[in-house]
Amino acid sequence: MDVLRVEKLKAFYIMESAGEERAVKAVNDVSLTVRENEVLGIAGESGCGKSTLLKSLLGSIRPPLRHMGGRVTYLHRDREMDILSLPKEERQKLMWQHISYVPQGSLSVLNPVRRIGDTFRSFVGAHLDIQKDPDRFESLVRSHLQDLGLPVDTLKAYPHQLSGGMRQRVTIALATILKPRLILADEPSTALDVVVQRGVIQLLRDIQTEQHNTIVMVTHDMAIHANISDRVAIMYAGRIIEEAPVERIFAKPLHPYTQYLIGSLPRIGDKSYRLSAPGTPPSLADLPPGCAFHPRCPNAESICRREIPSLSLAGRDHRVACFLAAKEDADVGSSEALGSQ
Amino acid sequence: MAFLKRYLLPRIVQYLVVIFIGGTLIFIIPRLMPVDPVQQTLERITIQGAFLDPRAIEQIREALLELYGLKGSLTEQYITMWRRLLRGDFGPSYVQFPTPVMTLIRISLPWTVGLLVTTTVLSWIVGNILGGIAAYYSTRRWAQLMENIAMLIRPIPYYIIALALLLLLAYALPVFPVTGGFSIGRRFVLSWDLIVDILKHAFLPALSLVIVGIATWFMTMRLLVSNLLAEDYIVYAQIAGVQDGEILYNYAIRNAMLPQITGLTLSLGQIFGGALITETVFSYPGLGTLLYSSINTGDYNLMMGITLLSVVAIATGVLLMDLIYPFLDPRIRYE
Amino acid sequence: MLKAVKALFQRDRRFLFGFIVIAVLFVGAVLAGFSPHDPRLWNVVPRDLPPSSKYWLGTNSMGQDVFWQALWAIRNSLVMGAIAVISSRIIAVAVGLLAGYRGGLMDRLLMTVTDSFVILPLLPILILITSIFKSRLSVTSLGIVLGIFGWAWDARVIRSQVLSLREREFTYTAVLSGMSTGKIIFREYMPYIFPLITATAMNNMLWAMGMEVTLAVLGLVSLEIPTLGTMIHWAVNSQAMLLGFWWWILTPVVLCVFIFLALYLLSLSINEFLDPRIRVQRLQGIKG
Amino acid sequence: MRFTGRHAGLLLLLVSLLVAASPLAQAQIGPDIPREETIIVDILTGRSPNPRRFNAWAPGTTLDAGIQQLMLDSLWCVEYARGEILNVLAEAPPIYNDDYTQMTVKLRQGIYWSDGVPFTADDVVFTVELLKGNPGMNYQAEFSIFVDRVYKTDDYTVVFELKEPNSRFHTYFLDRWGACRIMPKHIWENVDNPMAFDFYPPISIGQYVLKDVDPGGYWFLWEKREDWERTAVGQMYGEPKPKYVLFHYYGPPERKVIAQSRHELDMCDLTMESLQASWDNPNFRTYRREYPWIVNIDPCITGITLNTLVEPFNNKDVRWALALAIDIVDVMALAFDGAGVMGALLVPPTPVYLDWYYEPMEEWLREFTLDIEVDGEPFKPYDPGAAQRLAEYAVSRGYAVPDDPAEQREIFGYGWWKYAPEVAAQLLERNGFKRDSSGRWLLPNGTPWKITITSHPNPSHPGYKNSFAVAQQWRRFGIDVEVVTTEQYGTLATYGQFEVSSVWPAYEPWGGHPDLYRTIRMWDSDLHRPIGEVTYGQQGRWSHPDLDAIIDKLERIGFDDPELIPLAIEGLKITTAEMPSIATFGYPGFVGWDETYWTNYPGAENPYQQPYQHWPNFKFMLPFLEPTGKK
Repeated sequence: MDVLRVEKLKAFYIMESAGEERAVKAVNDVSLTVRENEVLGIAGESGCGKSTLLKSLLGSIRPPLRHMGGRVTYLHRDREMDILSLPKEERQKLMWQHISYVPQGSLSVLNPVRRIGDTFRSFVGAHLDIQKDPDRFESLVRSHLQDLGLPVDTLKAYPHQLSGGMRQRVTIALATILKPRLILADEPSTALDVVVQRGVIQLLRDIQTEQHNTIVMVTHDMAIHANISDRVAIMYAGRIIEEAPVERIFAKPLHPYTQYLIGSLPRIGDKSYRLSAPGTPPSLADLPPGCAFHPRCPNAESICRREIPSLSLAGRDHRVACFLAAKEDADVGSSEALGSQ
Repeated sequence: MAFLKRYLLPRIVQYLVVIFIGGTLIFIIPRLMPVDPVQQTLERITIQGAFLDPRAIEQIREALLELYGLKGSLTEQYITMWRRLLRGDFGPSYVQFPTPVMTLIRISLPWTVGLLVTTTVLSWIVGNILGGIAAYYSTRRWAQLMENIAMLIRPIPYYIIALALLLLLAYALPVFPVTGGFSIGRRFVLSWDLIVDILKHAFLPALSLVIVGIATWFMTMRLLVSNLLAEDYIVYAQIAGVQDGEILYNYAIRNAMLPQITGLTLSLGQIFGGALITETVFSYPGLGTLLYSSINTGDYNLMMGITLLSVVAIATGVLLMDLIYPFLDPRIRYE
Repeated sequence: MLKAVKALFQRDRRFLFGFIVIAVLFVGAVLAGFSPHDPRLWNVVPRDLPPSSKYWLGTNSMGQDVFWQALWAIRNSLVMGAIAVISSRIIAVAVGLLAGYRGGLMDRLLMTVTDSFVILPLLPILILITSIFKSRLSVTSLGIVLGIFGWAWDARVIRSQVLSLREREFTYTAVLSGMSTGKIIFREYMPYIFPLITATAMNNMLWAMGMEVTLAVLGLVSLEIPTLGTMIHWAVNSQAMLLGFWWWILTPVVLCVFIFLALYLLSLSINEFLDPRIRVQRLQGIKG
Repeated sequence: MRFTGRHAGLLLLLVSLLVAASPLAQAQIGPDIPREETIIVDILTGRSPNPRRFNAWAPGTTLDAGIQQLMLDSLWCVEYARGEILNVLAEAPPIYNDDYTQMTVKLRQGIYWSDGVPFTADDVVFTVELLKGNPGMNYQAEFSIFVDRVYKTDDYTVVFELKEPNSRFHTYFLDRWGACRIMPKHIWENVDNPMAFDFYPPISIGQYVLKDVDPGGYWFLWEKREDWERTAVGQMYGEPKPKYVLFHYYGPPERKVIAQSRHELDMCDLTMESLQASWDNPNFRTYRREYPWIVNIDPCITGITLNTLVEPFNNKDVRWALALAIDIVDVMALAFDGAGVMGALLVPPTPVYLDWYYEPMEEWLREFTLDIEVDGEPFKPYDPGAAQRLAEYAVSRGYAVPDDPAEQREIFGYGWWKYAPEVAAQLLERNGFKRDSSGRWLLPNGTPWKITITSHPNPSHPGYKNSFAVAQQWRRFGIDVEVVTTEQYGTLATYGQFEVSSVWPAYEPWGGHPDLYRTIRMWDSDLHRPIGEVTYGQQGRWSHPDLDAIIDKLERIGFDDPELIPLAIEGLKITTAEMPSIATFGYPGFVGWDETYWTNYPGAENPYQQPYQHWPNFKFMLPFLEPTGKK
């Protein structure tokens, strides 16, 4: 069952500069569904629009970002709710109890002059009446932290007194305390060193196993996707260019960009020269015509320079937006064999 | 202990040095003035006492120099001053010789402190709250209206605001008393009437100070909060569905308050210089006019007494602020 | 640079307003030089006339044309304020940077001096100083005196900003990469410090002009040099308020408001343009 | 809580309404003090830093908040409206012996201090002896120089034995805004340190006694004594009308206008502009009910003092040139819209001095010539028509002015110097001054001539307006003039650190007595000191051997000698010819009276005595005021 449907979502940063309005097309015609209990990974180089997409999913669109079209529909208790047109109060109600959010755990996401416990209090207090029964709140937070293996002392700490990993765990604890159905995580492991990273991801994973929530996980790190995601969507220049179950995307990436992404992953024992995409991602304010990837694509043809490929089915549960891949794939047919390993 | 030795002690030494430098400056600067306290007194005597024989003037001059302690060299006077100050004695006023400076200060101080502490704190609180709200809801019409009003009031010279209020509410619309601290002939017995009376007399001066104060604090706070609104932790809390009120108070205003608290301590310290223009416009008793007249009559001791009071108050405020700051902002630690 | 100004113009109506007001005031200040009357002479026009097509802002009780007096006042007050602001900014930035960047003994020494200035009660000191100069403070010397006494608090603010910048990563990177101190300060710190300078400059300008008004009201500056303060002095002491010569008293007050508004909006707009954080956001915005 | 801007606004409004609506909305005086029995008057010299100090014999005590008007009396008092000397605590004028080494004073009998102790010769003797023995106290120096011995011969007779002859020794006890007042022996004889003694609560010898005082120093409330008839004023004029007298310092003039419009102030000093702003008040009146409104009997003359030790003001021609470059009509128009009495002599042009000096000297003034020829004739600088020119100016401003030249002379003065810039130029040129191509004057050494006028910074002070008005004249004449206003102007003048100043151009005479010794003495050459030292004479530091001789003669004749006036006229002729400082006009007193509660003020139509509330003479006015009966 789908818990979230994104239809033709467009969210642009409207910048006025040198007297002109320029649209930075951060989320450009994105359609996506998120299914119950799955971990959907969204990948892509930095600057491809994935964080903006996540913000839009959260309904947190504020100038200069503007909603330019499309819908973000949540299914909650048999109701369909478009979060972008929902009144503020209802959206606030939806938050944390149904949908929650794990930001990148940098120093700046926690109020530097408040103790962690106070942050818990205001986050939980926004949704539960904790005044009535402060003891229950206390025990809720304590047991939750213990469940996550976090020391209770953390509550007395100030953000700057915690390590990056601890802070990230705190944000995860904050996001999961009300057992939301859906967790949107934005680069939860970036800026952490590898060992800590693994711990954080494992934590998320454990929570998911236990609470059976759905997770949308944004990270540029394909290795993490391999580790945790059930399905992966690849973003490039504001669009989803490929979407498939994780095994399939690693086994048979169709889009040349995806191939580069996977190709650049280190492999144990492999000492060969790693490929990476030549050139740099295009400016979202000034996209090339046709397929946005064509300037970096080794196989680009003339059609790629003229037309924008649409996301089309290229196998079971596998969709890709590439003229060449679609062609190639069509040749192979919708052979099932390739889909599963 | 390490804190004491590495931070507190040097800080206190610095505090004392600063007061010493301040005291020295306000010893030197008045003595560069062309005004001569003995001559000032002589002029008052001449006004009162018909005409004087030159021999008489010489005699009086000598007597006054002796009495005022102005006979020695500057260095001697300087040393005398510190020696006296260390005993907590500001010496006699020249204009009201031999009334001690402390007596004169004690007469004016309660009025100044009463008026200025109230108005400073009140305008600080109201200005900061309104400024925070206006920044948080900056797209609302009423917030913009508030900002526009503050922007218009802030640059008007205080003197004009005070005078306009006086003309408006004591002349065109004679609601408030013109001058003074309380009604004449009223017995100083603590009663509701006396309090109302004092409040009524303080109302216009206080209003003028509060208007300007609110506008000033409002502007700074608005700027501070609107800078904070882009901070990640506020966006995060908003996403988490935390109510606006909670974000406004516990995230925006609270964090923006830190520099404002420093500003408040400084303003509170400055109180001890009095509010010259307020006192002049509303004929309100206070240290400001006392200080001004001491400057004009060359009453060095009185001048010294009031300014030193202010210097010590501000320096202490800054010191306390530095010591308290770690408790307000946990990021700051003194090693 | 030119492009940036152009962009500001089109982007921001506040900038446009501020710029136009300042430009008009500036033109006015220049025009003052073409005044048909010596601003120190009385009885050059009929007295106490309300605004008319002949006397745009009316005339005052001394028989002066308020319009031309106002132009002189703008010129002198702006020059005085600018001198005060520039001189105090130079001291504040130098002290703040030096103390914050060097730290240690230098910091202690400079902050002791700074604190000594912070604690001085300024109004009495300024009254004393104007007495010492026997009220002969010209526009320039008053500006300098106000500059000398108006820097201390801002130096403290700049110092604490530098202190926090020094702890940031890019300083280490810059130091390790062998960047010279000057370069670090100008390349890396200035974008952060500049908004502080403009914001404090604005407040300082306002403070300087307010102080000038206070001193003028007390009759402690040269009263025959038209400034906003001396205009108010003459208007108030000639009871312009009670006698209903509103054009005389309102002119300097409205000018004060306009100067402030223009400076305030300009500084807001420029800071937004320069603020590193907002700039970073803008960059992120462009990238995604 | 949602606290928004609207809440704050409402709250503020609510608070102000609450306060405004409380029953005390208008009360300025408390409920125990009936307004209709109280006269409220302004304090001239400002807020009292230590309001509980009533020691009038130590320097610095504020005297014009009631001490000199209501609490203490002197032996004699000058009454300049009528040109008299009143016997107050003394019963008669002083009696000197032939060589002025002994003075006998007869005291009034039946006077009691407010605590019931009788006033006797012991109080006088005690006062003089106490002051003489305490350095730093007022009159200590004078008494120790002159008084050899003071004793009583009976309870109402005091004899002063003087160390050296002094024909004017009694003037130390003659009140003219200041005199040695008598202290109660029975209080002060128990005081250890008379300098430090505050004398609070004070006892009084006048008709009123202190009732209450503002701890902030802004007001003093006095109450009529029940035994008011046992005072000097009681014996002289009877019962004072107001039960309470409130002295209140209001500050700058606009505050007084406001207070008077609310009928919370009965008598005060205003400025020209604030006087104009007071006409909305139907009960407001001035000294003269019509233009020019001002007090014309004030015994002070305003003007411009030139420092005659500074080049080029040491040159008589330059001083005269500066005087002739002034159009007096324009100066008075600029300064006070023409309201004033012009005076060419260095004596105030009040009615009594017009009689004593201006009238007798008019003929001489008309014929007086300067040592310079215009059109082949010696130049006569006096302009008897100046008053008419001023009258014409007043008419052009729309003021009603009598047509009769005699009345115009009475209102505007007798005449002044001609406005003769060409003669001024001639005077300067013959001393080596030149004009540059743009008409600006150069000093003989070729540098531009720049004059700095040092002035009082208080806009209520006539010196302030005078400085700017005169600066206008000289600028038009081609001199670069700067006006510097500073609180230190008095000190600067005394030390000679000025070029031109608006301090009084001549020392004030007695006002009520033709003796000019007090004025002329200030030019005595032995009083002057070089620049940088305190001068004991007039600040312009001018002296003249001929005048020194006149001063010597004056010292040798008594206070009431018929030779006084002729001698003083000779002196005035010298000061006129030498022009040490430039007299402009009499002090224009802008008194404002509110007739809501009290009438019969001593206005121009009935000048029964001087009109100010800050003069000691105010005590003589109180029995004549009439309540209007308004509650």
